[in-house]
Amino acid sequence: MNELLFGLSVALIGMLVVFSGLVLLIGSIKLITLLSNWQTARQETAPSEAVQAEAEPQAEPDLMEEEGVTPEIVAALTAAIAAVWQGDTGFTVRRVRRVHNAPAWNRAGREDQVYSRM
Amino acid sequence: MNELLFGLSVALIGMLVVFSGLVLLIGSIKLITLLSNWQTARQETAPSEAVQAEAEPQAEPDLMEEEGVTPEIVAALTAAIAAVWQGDTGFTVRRVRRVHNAPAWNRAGREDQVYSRM
Amino acid sequence: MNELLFGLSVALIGMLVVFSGLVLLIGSIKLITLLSNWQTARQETAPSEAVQAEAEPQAEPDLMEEEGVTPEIVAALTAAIAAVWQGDTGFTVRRVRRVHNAPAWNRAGREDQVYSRM
Amino acid sequence: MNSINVGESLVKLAQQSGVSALIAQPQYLIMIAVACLLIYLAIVKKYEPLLLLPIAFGMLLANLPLAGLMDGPKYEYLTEAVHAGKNGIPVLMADGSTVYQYISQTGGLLYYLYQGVKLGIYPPLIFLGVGAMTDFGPLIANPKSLLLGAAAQLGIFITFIGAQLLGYTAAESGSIGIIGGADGPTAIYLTGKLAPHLLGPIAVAAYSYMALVPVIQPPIMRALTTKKERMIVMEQLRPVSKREKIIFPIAVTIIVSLLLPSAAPLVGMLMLGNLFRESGVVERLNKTSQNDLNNIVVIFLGVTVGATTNADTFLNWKTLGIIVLGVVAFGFGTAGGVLLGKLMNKLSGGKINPLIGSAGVSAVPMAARVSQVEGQKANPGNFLLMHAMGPNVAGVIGSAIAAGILLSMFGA
Amino acid sequence: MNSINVGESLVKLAQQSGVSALIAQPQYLIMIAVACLLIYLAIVKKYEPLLLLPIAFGMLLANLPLAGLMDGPKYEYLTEAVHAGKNGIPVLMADGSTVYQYISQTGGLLYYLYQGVKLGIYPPLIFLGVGAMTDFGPLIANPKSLLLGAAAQLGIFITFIGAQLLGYTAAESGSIGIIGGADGPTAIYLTGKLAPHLLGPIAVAAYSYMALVPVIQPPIMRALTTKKERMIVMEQLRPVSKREKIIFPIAVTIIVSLLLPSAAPLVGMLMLGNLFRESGVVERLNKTSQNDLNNIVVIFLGVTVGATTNADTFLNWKTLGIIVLGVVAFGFGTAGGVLLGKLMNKLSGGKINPLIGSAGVSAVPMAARVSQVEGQKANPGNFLLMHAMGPNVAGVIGSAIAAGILLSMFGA
Amino acid sequence: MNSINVGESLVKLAQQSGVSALIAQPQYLIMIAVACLLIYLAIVKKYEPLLLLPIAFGMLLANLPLAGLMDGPKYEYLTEAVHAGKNGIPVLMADGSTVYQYISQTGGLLYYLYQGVKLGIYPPLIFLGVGAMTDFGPLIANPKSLLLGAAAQLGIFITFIGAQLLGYTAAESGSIGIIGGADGPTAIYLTGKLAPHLLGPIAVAAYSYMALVPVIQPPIMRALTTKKERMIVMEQLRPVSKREKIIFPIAVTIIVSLLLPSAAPLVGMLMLGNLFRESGVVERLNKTSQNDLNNIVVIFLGVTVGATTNADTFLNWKTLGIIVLGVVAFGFGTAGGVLLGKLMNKLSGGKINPLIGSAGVSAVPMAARVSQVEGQKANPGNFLLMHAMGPNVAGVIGSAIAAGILLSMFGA
Ligand code: NA
Ligand code: NA
Ligand code: NA
Repeated sequence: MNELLFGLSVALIGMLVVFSGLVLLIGSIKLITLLSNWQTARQETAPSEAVQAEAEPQAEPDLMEEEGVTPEIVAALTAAIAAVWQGDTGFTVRRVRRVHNAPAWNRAGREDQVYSRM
Repeated sequence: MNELLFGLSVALIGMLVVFSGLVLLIGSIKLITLLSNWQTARQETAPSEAVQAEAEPQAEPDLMEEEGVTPEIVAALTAAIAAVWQGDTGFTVRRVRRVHNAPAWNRAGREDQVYSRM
Repeated sequence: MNELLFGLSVALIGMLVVFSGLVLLIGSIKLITLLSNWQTARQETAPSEAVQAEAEPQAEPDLMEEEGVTPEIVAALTAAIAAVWQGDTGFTVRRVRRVHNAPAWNRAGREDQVYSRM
Repeated sequence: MNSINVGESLVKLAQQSGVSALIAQPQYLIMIAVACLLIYLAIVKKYEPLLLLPIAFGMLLANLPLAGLMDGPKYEYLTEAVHAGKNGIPVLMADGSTVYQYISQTGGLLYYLYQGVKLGIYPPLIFLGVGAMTDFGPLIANPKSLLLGAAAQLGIFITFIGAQLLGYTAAESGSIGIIGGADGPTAIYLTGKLAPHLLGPIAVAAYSYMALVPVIQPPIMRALTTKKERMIVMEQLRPVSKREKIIFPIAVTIIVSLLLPSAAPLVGMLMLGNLFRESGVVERLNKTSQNDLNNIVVIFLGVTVGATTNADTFLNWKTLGIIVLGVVAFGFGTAGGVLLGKLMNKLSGGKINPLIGSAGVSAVPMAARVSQVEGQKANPGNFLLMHAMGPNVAGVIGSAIAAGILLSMFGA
Repeated sequence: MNSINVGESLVKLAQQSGVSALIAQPQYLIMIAVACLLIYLAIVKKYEPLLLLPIAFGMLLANLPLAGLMDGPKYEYLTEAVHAGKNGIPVLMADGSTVYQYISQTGGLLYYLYQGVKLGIYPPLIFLGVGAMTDFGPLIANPKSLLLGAAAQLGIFITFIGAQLLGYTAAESGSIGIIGGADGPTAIYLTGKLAPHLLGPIAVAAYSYMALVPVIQPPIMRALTTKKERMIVMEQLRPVSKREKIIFPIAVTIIVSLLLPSAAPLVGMLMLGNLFRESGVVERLNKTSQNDLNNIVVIFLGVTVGATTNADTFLNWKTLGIIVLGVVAFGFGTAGGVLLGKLMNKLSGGKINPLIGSAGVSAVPMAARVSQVEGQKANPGNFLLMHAMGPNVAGVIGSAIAAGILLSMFGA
Repeated sequence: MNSINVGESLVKLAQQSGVSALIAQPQYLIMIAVACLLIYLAIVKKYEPLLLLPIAFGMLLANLPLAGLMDGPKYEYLTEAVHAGKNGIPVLMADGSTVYQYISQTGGLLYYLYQGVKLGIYPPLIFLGVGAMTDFGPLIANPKSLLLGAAAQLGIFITFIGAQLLGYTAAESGSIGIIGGADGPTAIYLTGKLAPHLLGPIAVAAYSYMALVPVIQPPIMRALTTKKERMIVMEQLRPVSKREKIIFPIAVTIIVSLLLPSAAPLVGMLMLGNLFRESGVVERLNKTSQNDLNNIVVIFLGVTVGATTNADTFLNWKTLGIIVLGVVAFGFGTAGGVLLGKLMNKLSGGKINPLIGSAGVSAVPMAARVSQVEGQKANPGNFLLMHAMGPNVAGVIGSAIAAGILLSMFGA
């Protein structure tokens, strides 16, 4: 059963390397999160940024950018997020579309004009 | 007139092969149609399918996903969601655009997620 | 300072060639403009064409075609065309989207059908 | 680092400039003029601009002397096995010594892009997009129209005979004949394999005559038909099921490739594109095949095909012959389609309008539109467009088969 | 120019046709049938159509005899140093004489497109798009799910042992095992490097089993878990900041490439795509990576991978073994993930639903959906999808690392 | 199949890992840090992210030891003429024996993608897109602004002198000088031909300084002009007809290519793109040139240009010199434009605001915006943007010509 032994050895090495690689990644993610939170904590803007990152469209950001943000939408969003937030009553929406507008402007700069420099 | 003879021979061969090729295709199309009709006849869904195939947009089927949300769909959705929501009686449909989310979700599934498996 | 001399010579040659190239282009642009104006003057349609060229969207011409035609635009167009039409008093606007339709039709032709000939 | 003399350098630059070369070889001026004429036709007259504009610009670029955009890489041979950090390719000389080959100058931009034409890659990729853009429904609804698509290939073979009589080689004659197929990518594919030195004039002729279909066809159509025939109203086509549309490209691929393996690259890609379209499950691939992939290939193909022309290969009697034979090809193709249309009309008891036969030359969809226009001239209530689309798309398959025959008979 | 005999020529054409070849080698018919079956599965059953449809069509094209779409260029050797205006490549013969090599026939379309597979270019480019499409947020929110993505690679290595026992070479065994990675581009990349002769069956098996994940996984998941475990509701994931999402791909690239350099092409491109996505400053590149570049590569990759199959390489016991071992690979991968999930649940005091472990095989996002569906079957109020996305995307990284190990152990 | 020792294998894997290599060659760590810094600048500071992000990531990938993404293919030499089913390339050895060359390992992903830079293909293709994105209207309306576009090339040649004095070779000096052209593709094209070993630092310097134009230019502009000059309001530009816009790219192609054939690839593609845009008949090609084709090439170009850097070629005094000389180039270019602007203002009797001269360095459209901003600081009612666009786009043509001169003087 030479093949079996060889196979088992390869399997053992392989699983060891895969696990050690992914364990290293776990460590690095924890480090990233720690550093990231520590820095945002220092800047005292952590919550708004986290919400903002979460609120981002994940699939088709372009579609989003076409829409205007009416007060109704803000209200609806607040309600929806609050509902999800499991009784976290102190929650208010501080910034709604700010981040979105900024990239839109950037994108115009990038795509229409800045780009022609390349 | 050796060239003429050669040319005529080539022309004859060429036209014969082109015709036999396309005649073969005629036969195969007839066979396809026959088999296709025979099978759909068995399933007794032939007319609807043919109509539907004809009614299909020929260039940009994606456009279809833009279709409006009729009240019936809203009602159906409300029922379906309510059924899923396990007696959560306070539930009302706030935004009709949720239907848009559904195809968007599917599309996201196709494009964003299903695709990432490749 | 052999390097300095060499460098200065290259710089002199370089700037001379760049300047002569661009001076040649200045001459050719003036020639193009002259010929272009002379021909349009002969056709007596120069102003309308210049205006129209200027009115063109510079980045995303497609966007323009999405716009609706408001009555104000029709009125403005009528006035502009009438002004150009040199006292042809019997002039009325029959179809407003004509110009838009023409390129749209062409584009359809190009993209959807004509193209399949390639 | 030597100092340089500015005056001398400028004189040398002037001698190296294209102006001196143009004075020495004034025939390039004629080519530049031809290129500008084609640009004019493409933009102002809208002659098939999608390909004629890139082709004409490629012709312009290739005839600006010394720009070297189509030059291949240049090599140098050194006795050292390693030079500037690179290993040379060892080459044995006649005297038994070995030298090492290095690239001393990379090729021009268009030389590299041209490899896609030379290796026969671009035309099938364009056919992938054409397939994705084509609806074979009218053909499936009326399979007899395939016969018209076959008859219209007559122009290809009649022109072959004509080219033979004018003294072209068999490979050249086949490439010239294929102009009558009225399919740009097919013409470029076959010519690239059989007679690449004629690629420029044949591509220009093919696209120019395709743009001129509304001028070339009507007189022939009217001369060969009676007004009564032209007035025939055809009965409406049956709807075609999705299942038929999906099976069709698979069946065509198998049948044509088995019958004539040399037609497989063109027909196979055409049908793969059509399967992308009809299957409905790979909309992403369908869209890319039709749009960006297609556009990228069209740009590269057009510019580099145009760049194969230069004064020496273009300004000679062979080009003149191609221009004459090209219109012959379109004419006989039109006639072939119309005459078989007349025959089929007779046999069917007056149910087929022979005007749809001319659409069999392909030139999709212009030729089908010409049938529609001529039909309405004779009978304003006559709508032949969908009936003409059958022979029209059949003509694409027909000329791909014709190209396959010519390739299998005269290919290397 | 000799005159030719029409009858003779037709007979010769018939002999050269694919029909005669098919009669001589009827095993091609079986391959055509297999290709049609795969097309059916792709279109009607919607089995991973984006890749299975091109693969199946490539298989069809490659098994139509004599079409030669996968043939390499053919050379001829002449004694002249210059022929038809081209310089030959000098070649020394055994007797000391020198002949010159010329290309007598260019290769087939798919041969050229296949170079992107052979040289390992396409799979990393697809990973660029996958990275741009992937949200690693759920993984960053719950880094422990990486362990599940590691455990699910068990299938790869168990299958390696199985393939060894069945007599495959080490390189072949690694390529077969990687099917259990449930990642198409990873499987194609590794097989292209280790065992290109098995590319066709391995790609077909990988994509088919990925489509069958909802059939293969549930029985295993249910067998290995108790209903109580499956009912566990997991607490909601924390939101992840944009900064974390941007640093993540950079960190993964550095760590994985340092640990295992051979995984760098796949992981590096995956993470570059993800950085395009998350950085928010290169939306143009993000969009192109996800869409047209990806689609173009998918078409070329699919068709040419399919075209590597032909009757001789496909219809043998090795393919049969691959099909059997492939399902083993998926099964053990699922089991590995679920079992570690159970262990982690124990250790965490009942906070982890083991059903999310099966998502670690990758097959994004189908495996995560299966976890969601099974979870809701046990407890209708259970929403595991986002929790399963963590192991799911971790599995992509995990199998890229597994491919790196196999490549560094058995690569040339 | 030998059994293997697990412990030994793990030790070997650890030795083969990048970590060991990093310990042996710690200078790679510095390169990784530089790459991370550039990624930071691209994402957070938005320094030309479209190219700087891919470049920085390419730098990261190329400096992760042993990943080998830029390694060329490796060959082995065997005595058998046929090995593993493939024919080897015969090679004559010094002792008269013949061995056969086989590829033992394919090259890395980035090695293959880099060929498009090495062969000079990508930069002209990017210029195709730039041309399709550029409106030359303001230049046609005010052709004198071409002189400002010429004057701003002063930075290129002053920097050439500086590089000569610092001991760079002529080819290197030309490549460093071209940074002052403020055109990424031009700089990459020229450097790829003249001094490919400096490609990384020159590309990084060019794009970084382009991003810093709003920081570098204003002090120079203010130092060289009086407030009165900066307050000058220029009269409105005349409208430009469509006909002029169509003829312009054709005329520029012919004139520049005849004058300086070596500038033809860049200028020709720029003008082809512009003709796609202005002709109005090939909207499909225009759109693809601007978008997906451009994006694909930008990704490949950026990543592979970044990957040309490695510790040995990047961390030396030459890179330091390039960084210093690059800012000199931008400074003198700005000064050249402004000074000629002052002169033209004098000659025109006070009608030209010298601030538009600085836009002649190109860096489209950032430099034109700087002119606008400075003009408004001096006079809030001053709108110089459109006037500055003329010199701005002229600067693109001007530096392509400058690249042509340098290439024809110092090219192989
Ligand atoms: Na045809
Ligand atoms: Na996996
Ligand atoms: Na410039």
